[in-house]
Amino acid sequence: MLRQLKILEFTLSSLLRRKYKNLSLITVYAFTIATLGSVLFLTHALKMEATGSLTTAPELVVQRVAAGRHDLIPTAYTEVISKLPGVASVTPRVWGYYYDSLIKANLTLVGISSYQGDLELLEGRLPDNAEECAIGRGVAIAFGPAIGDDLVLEDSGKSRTVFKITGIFRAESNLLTNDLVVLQEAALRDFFSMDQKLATDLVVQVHNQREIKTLAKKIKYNLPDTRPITRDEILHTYDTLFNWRSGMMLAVAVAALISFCILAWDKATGISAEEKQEIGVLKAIGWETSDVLAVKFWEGTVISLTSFVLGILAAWIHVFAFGAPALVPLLKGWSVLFPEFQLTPAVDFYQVFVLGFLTIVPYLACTVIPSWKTAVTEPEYVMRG
Amino acid sequence: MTRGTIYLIFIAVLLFMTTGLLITSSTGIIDLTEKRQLVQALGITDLSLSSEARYTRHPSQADLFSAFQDFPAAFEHFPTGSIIAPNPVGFFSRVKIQHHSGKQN
Amino acid sequence: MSQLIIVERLHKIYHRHQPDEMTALQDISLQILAGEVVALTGPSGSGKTTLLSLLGCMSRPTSGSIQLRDSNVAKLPERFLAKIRRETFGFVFQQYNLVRDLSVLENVMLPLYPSDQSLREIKKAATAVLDQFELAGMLKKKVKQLSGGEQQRVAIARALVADPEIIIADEPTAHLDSELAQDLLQILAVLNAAGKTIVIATHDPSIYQSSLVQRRFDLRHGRIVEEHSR
Amino acid sequence: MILHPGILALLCGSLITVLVMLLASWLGVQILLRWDMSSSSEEQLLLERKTWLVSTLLNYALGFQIFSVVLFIFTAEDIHRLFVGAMCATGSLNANLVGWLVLLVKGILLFAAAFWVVLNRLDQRTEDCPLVRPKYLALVLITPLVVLDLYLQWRYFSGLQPEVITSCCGSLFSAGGDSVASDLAGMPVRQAMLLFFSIIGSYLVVLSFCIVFKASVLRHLLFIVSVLMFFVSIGAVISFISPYIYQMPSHHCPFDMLQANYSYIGYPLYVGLFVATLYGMLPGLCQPLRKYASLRREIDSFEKRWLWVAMAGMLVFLTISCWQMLFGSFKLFGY
Repeated sequence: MLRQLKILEFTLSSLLRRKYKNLSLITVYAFTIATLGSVLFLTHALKMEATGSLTTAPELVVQRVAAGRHDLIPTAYTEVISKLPGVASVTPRVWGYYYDSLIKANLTLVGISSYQGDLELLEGRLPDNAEECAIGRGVAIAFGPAIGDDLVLEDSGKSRTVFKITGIFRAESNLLTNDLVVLQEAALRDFFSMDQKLATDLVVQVHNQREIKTLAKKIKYNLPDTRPITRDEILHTYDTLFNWRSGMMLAVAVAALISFCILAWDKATGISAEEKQEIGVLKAIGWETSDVLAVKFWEGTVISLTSFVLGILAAWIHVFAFGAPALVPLLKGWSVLFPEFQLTPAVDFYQVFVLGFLTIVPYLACTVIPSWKTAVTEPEYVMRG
Repeated sequence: MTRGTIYLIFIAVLLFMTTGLLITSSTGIIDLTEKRQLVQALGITDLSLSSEARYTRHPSQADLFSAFQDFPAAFEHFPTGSIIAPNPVGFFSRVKIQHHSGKQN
Repeated sequence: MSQLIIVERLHKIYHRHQPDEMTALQDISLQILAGEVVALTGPSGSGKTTLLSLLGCMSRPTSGSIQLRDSNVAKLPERFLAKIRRETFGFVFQQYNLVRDLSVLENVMLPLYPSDQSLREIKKAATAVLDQFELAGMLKKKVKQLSGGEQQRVAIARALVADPEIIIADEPTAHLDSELAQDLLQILAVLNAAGKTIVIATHDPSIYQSSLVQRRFDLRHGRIVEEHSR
Repeated sequence: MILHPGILALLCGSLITVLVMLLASWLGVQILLRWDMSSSSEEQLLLERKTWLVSTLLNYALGFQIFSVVLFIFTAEDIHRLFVGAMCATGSLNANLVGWLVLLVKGILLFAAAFWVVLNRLDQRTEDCPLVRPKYLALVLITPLVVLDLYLQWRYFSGLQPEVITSCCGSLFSAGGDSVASDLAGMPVRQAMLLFFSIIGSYLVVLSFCIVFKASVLRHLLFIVSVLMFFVSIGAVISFISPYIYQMPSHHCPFDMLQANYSYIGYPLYVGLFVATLYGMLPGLCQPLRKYASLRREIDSFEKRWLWVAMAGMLVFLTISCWQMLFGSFKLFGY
């Protein structure tokens, strides 16, 4: 213990002697880890956001598929489904996409029939009549209006429709509501000129949670042109979606890691004559091979541990304090209305562990042989100058 | 004070900070009740993370022909598609029953 | 005086069974008594340094035995040699072999790191030795900022910090002017008076002809050709 | 599937270990063939230096193995969500039965590598290194295990099919099944406890005798008791310790306690068990080595420490596993 502490002391002083070289190594190493860490943190936080808040999403959504495409569903299906045992209620949903050529963005128009009570995350109120609407923060920013102003959209008949804005969703809900325009159901039908007998899809409430899968099968059996989507599947999709994404990012980043290892290898193998002389002196005045190996081990540990912790800290600050500015363009793609989100810090220890494993193990493995090569320098070497 | 002690203190402080941050963010129970209320009221099924096309806006509601359901990956036009998996595993896929396992739901 | 080192029929062959095989030492037998000052002389390439490194347990002979007190060190695994080097020998090298980027104090502390002493004790021991050589004022200075004579004294201080029984010096005056060489002789005389055994490899007559050296072995082509004693 | 970060890390790490071990056993073969302690040739010197490389490589490989076992269980825990019906690591392991084999191989490797490192450390402290040949022979035998470990992991992870409905600990460790695991879970608690506490008791007694007396037969006895204790304890964890920890009479999963929900209590528990077993086995294992005079000295100087470490490990294990039994409000006997 005492011996290791002394050897650590020597290691630190020898690292400090080559401080520019080692600092640059730590910087590159920490940067690699911060990049990987940011990806993991961001995807995990998004995953938690999705799987956490979508637990109250509709238990079962039934779409109609016609000629392989999603089609409007006849409201008559409601009766067929509600007759199935175990179904609590079936509600037709009316919603659709709207492309605004002015701001060149896609909006999601949602029709609600009636909702009593206030929404905590809504500033103002939901629309009471056909001339009113509530909008997401992203829409508000794109169009520039505030509560009380008018939102002008072009309906399918090429005529201007004016909605009075009665509510804007709070920024906290951006990840869910950024591009929403909430209208009354009748107003939405009117806007899209949608038949009264049709709806976008049906939402099915179920008495017993365990029955959802069976019910989905029954609906599919009774109405073969439908496609039921369960809430579990939605959550599962989000779960795997972000796992896959972070896995892929890691796979790409392995390339970066490998090149870093080559750098480390190069650094460790390219022992300068000066360093070899130094190790020779140590051996000559009575250091054992194991002591020199311990120096090298500590060198690797100090560098990788410091870089790892700094990298993780940087990643945390990058993602949770600044909202991942370096990664957002990647996610954003061609979205015009990209939500400005403030992520709730959510970290999976497992991922941090994996990250540590993926970065520290290859580094240490790279340095074993070079450090042994240094450690077995003959003490006699120094006498031959 | 020796360099060793200084370094050990330095790394201990860093580790302490990091684990502190990680622990507060891994166990800190996030209050999602407001968001859940919103989701319930509007019947939201997806995040509004990417709105460039309808199959990226609602990955779980997308058409069967669109990128998410086609596998192996169809040619994709939108950058989001390149980082979101086609046909997420377990999404409407076949269910195989393992013989020696117990119940089937 | 008791016999400290007994060398018998020592051979050292480099790169054995290879095209560049080179015989460095042949059939060397000698004895060194405790408290003696012995010089190894001869032209360069005669095997002085090789013999010195064998005596100092830095390498192992091809055949023959080296008896250090009671144990035969010729057959010991390397890691035990390191311990012996650390505890029994103090080395003064031709090029001083100090770590140029380290401070004077740290250089002198180096031999004691693998010992059982705490860092504070090591520092204390090193400071005490440096004090003796009037180097106390430049503990924090980097070695590369020192003059040749100062470096020489730091190198001797480092050799003495572990309080060794035997001091091994390889061409200690090669880079010194005659005045500094005389200083060195005086230091060695003091050490010898304190009971240290000293083995010096040198071709500097001012050293091996000085009154300090009690016996001298003259080497040619890896053999002892002559033994002078005073 | 393969793109899961944990799986990536495990496979990468194992691949590196295999490479490292192949290198080590290549050096080991050289050492085996040409080692000659009495020679002082340069070749022998080179071989002596190579032993340093091999022991460093092995130390790193053992360190990796420790993390690898943790990571493997962690990963199995993390991917259970991908399987219908799986609720914890057991479910993921059941999804492809190779999973259990991987765990077994990893366990064996952990013990083998730990023994090797300890023997190596002993051997390197002597002047004549009497164990060189057995050591490097053992090394050459461990290497195929490492390769097997990589292969099985690959088989396991590539063979995972997320659509497969798996049984979970609920069904594997439930009293009604017909597997060994369910036999363990279904064992009458009173008998299981009796068995567990009697073996723990005899372990402690033999251990204390070993600390006091020097008889070699005690060491052999301790070895046997340690091995028995290990298996009985694993059984006990499934049978009644885990229900106490989870405070649920039918929850027998040995992995759930490694999760954050149970404040990672499983880690000290298993580490304690591992340490108690390993250090309990060491003195017995070293008895045959006492015929070498140089080793005997080293063994004698280390043995006391090993025994005390074993004692400490056992106390940790015992404290954690019995805490709930003694002080918890939950009672298993009511059911």
